[in-house]
Amino acid sequence: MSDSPAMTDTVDVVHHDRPELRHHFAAVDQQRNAASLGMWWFLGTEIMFFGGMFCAYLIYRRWYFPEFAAASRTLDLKVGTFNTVVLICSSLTVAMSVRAAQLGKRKQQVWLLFWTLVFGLSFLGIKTYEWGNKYKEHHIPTFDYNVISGEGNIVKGNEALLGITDEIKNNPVKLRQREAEIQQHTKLFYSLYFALTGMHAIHMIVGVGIFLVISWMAHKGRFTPEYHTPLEIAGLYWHFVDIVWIYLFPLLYLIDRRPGA
Amino acid sequence: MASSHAFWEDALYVFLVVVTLAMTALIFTLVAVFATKYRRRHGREATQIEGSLLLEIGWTVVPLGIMMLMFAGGALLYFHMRTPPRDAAEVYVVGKQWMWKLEHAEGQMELNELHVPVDRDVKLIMTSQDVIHSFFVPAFRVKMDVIPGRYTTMWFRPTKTGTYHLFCAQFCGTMHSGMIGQIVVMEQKDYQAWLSGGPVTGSLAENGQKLFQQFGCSTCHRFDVQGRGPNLIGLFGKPVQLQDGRTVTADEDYIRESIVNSQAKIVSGFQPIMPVFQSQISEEQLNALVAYVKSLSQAPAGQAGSPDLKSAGAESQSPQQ
Amino acid sequence: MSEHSEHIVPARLYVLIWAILIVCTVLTAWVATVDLGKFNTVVALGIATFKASVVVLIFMHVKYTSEKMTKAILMASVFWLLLLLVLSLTDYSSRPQGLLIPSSSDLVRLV
Amino acid sequence: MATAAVSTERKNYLNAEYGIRSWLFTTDHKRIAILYLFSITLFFFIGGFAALLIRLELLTPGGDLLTADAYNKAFTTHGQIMVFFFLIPSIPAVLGNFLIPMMVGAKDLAFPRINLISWYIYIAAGILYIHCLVTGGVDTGWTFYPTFSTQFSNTKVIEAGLAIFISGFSSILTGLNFVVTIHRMRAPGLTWSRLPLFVWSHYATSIIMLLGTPVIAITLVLVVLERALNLGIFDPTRGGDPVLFQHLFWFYSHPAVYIMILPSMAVISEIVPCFSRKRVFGYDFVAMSSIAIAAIGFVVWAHHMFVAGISLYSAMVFSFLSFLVAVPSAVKVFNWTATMYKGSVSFNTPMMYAFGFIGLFTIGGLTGLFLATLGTDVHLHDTYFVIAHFHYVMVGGAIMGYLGGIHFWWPKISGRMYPEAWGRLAALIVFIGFNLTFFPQFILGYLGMPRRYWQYPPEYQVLNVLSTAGATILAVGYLLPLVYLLWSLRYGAPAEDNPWKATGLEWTTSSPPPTFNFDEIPVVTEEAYAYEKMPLPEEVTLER
Repeated sequence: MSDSPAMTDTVDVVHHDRPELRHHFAAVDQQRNAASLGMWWFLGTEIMFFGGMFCAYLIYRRWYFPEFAAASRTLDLKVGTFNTVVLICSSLTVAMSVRAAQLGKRKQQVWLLFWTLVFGLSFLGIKTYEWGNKYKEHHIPTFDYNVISGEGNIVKGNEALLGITDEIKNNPVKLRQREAEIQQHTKLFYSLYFALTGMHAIHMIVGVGIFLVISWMAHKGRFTPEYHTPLEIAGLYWHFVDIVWIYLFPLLYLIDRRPGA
Repeated sequence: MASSHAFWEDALYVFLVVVTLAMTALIFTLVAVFATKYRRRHGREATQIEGSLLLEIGWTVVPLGIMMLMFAGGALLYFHMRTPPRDAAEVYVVGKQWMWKLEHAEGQMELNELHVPVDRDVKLIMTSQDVIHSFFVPAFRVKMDVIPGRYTTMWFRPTKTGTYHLFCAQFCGTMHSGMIGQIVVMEQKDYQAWLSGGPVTGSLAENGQKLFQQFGCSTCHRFDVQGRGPNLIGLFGKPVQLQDGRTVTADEDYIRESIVNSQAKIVSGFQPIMPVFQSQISEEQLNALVAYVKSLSQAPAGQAGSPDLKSAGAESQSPQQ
Repeated sequence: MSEHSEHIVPARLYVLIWAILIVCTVLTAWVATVDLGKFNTVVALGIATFKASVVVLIFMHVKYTSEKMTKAILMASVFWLLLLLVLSLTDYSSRPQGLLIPSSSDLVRLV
Repeated sequence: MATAAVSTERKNYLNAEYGIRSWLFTTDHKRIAILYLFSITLFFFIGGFAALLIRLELLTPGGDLLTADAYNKAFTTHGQIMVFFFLIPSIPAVLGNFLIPMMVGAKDLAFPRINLISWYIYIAAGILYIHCLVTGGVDTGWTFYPTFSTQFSNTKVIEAGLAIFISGFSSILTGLNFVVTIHRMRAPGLTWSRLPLFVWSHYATSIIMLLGTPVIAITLVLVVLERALNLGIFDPTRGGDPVLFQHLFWFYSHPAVYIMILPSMAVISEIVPCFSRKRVFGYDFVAMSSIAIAAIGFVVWAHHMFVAGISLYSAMVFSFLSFLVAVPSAVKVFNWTATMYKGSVSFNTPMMYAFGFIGLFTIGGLTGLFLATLGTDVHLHDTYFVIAHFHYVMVGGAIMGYLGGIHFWWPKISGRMYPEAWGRLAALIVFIGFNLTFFPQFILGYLGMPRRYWQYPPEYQVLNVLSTAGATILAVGYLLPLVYLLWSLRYGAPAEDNPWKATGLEWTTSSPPPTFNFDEIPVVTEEAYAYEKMPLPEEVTLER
């Protein structure tokens, strides 16, 4: 609450010569700070938006740990790691392009934004490839979902983890019951997997859209060392989406990758 | 005070009412007095008062203290209500759109009605077959949600004989308000007599009629109005138009299959919403049901309806308009 | 209080942070395959939190901002998220075992 | 009545531009507030119509007027429209939008275009909801509990869920705008400790909108996905937990109650000092209690679930926390009452509503204790006691505050005075009608009548008839202001800039204000509510 007096004292400094200054702001600084504060609050909202799904994930993971772990192992670790790297690269190019704007290097800025778009679209492409694999494996809930037989059999190799002892194996009734449970509980994992990564991908698509506009603005030379607020707050959004993925990666891909566990 | 909980519940309730009345009276009086005593008059100005730390602390701490009393009382009672005694008589309860099915440990089945002895702890072990319901007996001051896929429990100890309302308190669909019944509290000896009424005897079709209600068939297969399932009167032996265009004859096999594997042949114009009864129904029960459905067609048209209708229709929950 | 007061982070630092993030990503993928018992999840989330903090502090300039509100908002949101998770868990972690989900066969008797 | 010295030719926000485009594409926060005023009034009367159907149906124990399905749709519609399309946007989007920039001495909200977008989002959501309504409606109750909503309801759950999902973004963006405006747009000298309490309360409200709304948004998405794709997240037969939905739902929907009541408290905190001609008693405590309510309000949600199958331990924790949230509400009531002490109280319409608010909110708040107390909640949960309790808070509280605020700032909004005698009469009718409608429901609830019952045992009829009779009176009380406020737009006396001689920056500009609110950005040099420096309004000084 102590931030105010300093801030409000500057209000009477008026810059009428700045084209980007909107009528209801007294100063460019005030406008920039408002935009940045608005974006930070929005990111707070976003945390809670994903938070609802994290809550569901946490509870079902505690309940059905073996099934979640087994299902998690069917996600491609190499591709997931690579995709994380791709996203981190895009964050670097965003941060660097903001820096280029601060220094007034227009050409560099545009190139960095171009690479951001390339990385962002690559991430989405790789994600689509992963989802495609899940479709082939019948791991998408309600679309011919099947994890206990066929290509997407996750029981094979995970017997110990899933608690399928020899006793259960030799008892058809018990085996069928256990398999039905596995089928249902892994479905919860995949539902949350697709909800979380899908929601993340929607944020990525929105981000790519925003950065297309930002790139065009940068190309037109709209951003100067004095004014590059749109780029800056779009960057905040992009980094946030990156951070969501930084958590999604271990939560979805790395539930239990210990060999033989 | 129809149950052991009711006394404590009401005592706590009265305490809360007294506090509420006192507080409301205080605020109303203060507002009324200030508004009249200090109403705007010529030549008198308001005296500016910034506030008083002492008062602020006072009206923070005192209400908090009183509320902690409420919390403690409520928590104790709640703990008591959620901890059933070990030797309580057990009754299994299944909630289902829109009826209560109850089964005593001794095996007696009841529908929308529960007979219990007075002065004896009764523990209900409850689950639901479809949506969330809530078992609510206002006179006993007890309520617990009945949730599909898991058990919830509640217990009470009736202290007065009589008949009490049983309500479903959690909204559960169209006939939520019809999901009501009664708790009959009897003297011990009356209860024993009721218990030893023994298993139902009667003709196969009569047993089937009872089952027809117990399994809730009569909620959808109604005789008075068009329900969610086909009307079964006069069905037996007639051709039935199926959804896939085929026509079959309603013989014993068809009726049996429609119960055991209801999704196999869907009657044209109806939704495949009937539950599959395979492995949930014994052969004897099946036989009785088939006999009952047959009986709906055998009796002369005029009579077939009325006696059966009365009993079967009355059960169907919707008080007629 | 002019707009030039915003901090310009050296490019080398950005690249260094990028390298740290990449290393951490590979590390977390590798360490998941090592048996640490209960600590696998702790380590994975620890690394994720470290990575997230670095992104927030450096890439998102929170380390350099003079704006106290940014940090306040961040902490408030994370705190609110924890409220949701922790208070939900007060229910889930203390439900008696028997009241968890009974396997469907137990219910058949009743239905 | 003093003749207004305002020249009619003066440009203000209403006559600055004409034509439908000047309204639909405006970014002026005052015009957007007017757009909201019209749209929420429309929704209020749709929701009110549903309420009327409910009360008429309950006149008799049998199902005489509506079918069971129609009744279920009626109370669902009533709940969803009143909560999501009326109460949540009501005071923030109308009065907050209109006043916050003026109260902080700014020309507009921080993001005027986002403000307009949020109105369009609201309208889109509203149209979708009305479409859902006319093409079949929804019957889940406003709470959407699975597994009924996800598997068993045959009505348009997906459409209604999406409509409410969309309306959530309107709420988020409004909250975002307020928070940033309050942080960044304050006039020189307007420190936090000089802010009007109206602004403090709206700050607290906005925090709830920002941090709570996304949770219900994602929860409704999960319900829609579950229903559309049959996933099983909330289906216990497939390993899901329907109680998890309730946790997520109430994590937002309990704080949402404070979204409705905090802005109303904001209005009362302005009205009471003005008509007592006194500084508000304990400014710091009233301000901080708003923040406390917003914060503690987030940790009490499971008191809606004491009999829903949550653990014993968890129920105790939430019961304890629920009592804590009652303390700041009590502090507010005491402070308003103390503000009148040694004041100079006049009985104008806004003050009548404030009296009504204090009385009804006191009852509403205290009956909340019955539901926070574990032992009594077991009996009272899901009965008419709960209905009575939350209507005392949301109708007796929130709508009283809303009407009080509309009357208080009507001269500023419209530039006209409303007819005072009619105003007082309407306030009285609303108060009487309200109590007659809802007080019997406390008794009904204690006697055990469950909520959402289409038919009920005949012994409950007398109280239900009383309640329905009260509802007709209440309806008259709500229609009256609609009529005379519209009348006053044309025939009302022109308003002075500051007819109440109230403090606050919004009263220093003209009525109605110019498009950019102030000809010159004001400089604040003193604390709020410096009533000792204000003259008395002329009309009422002559009494006695």
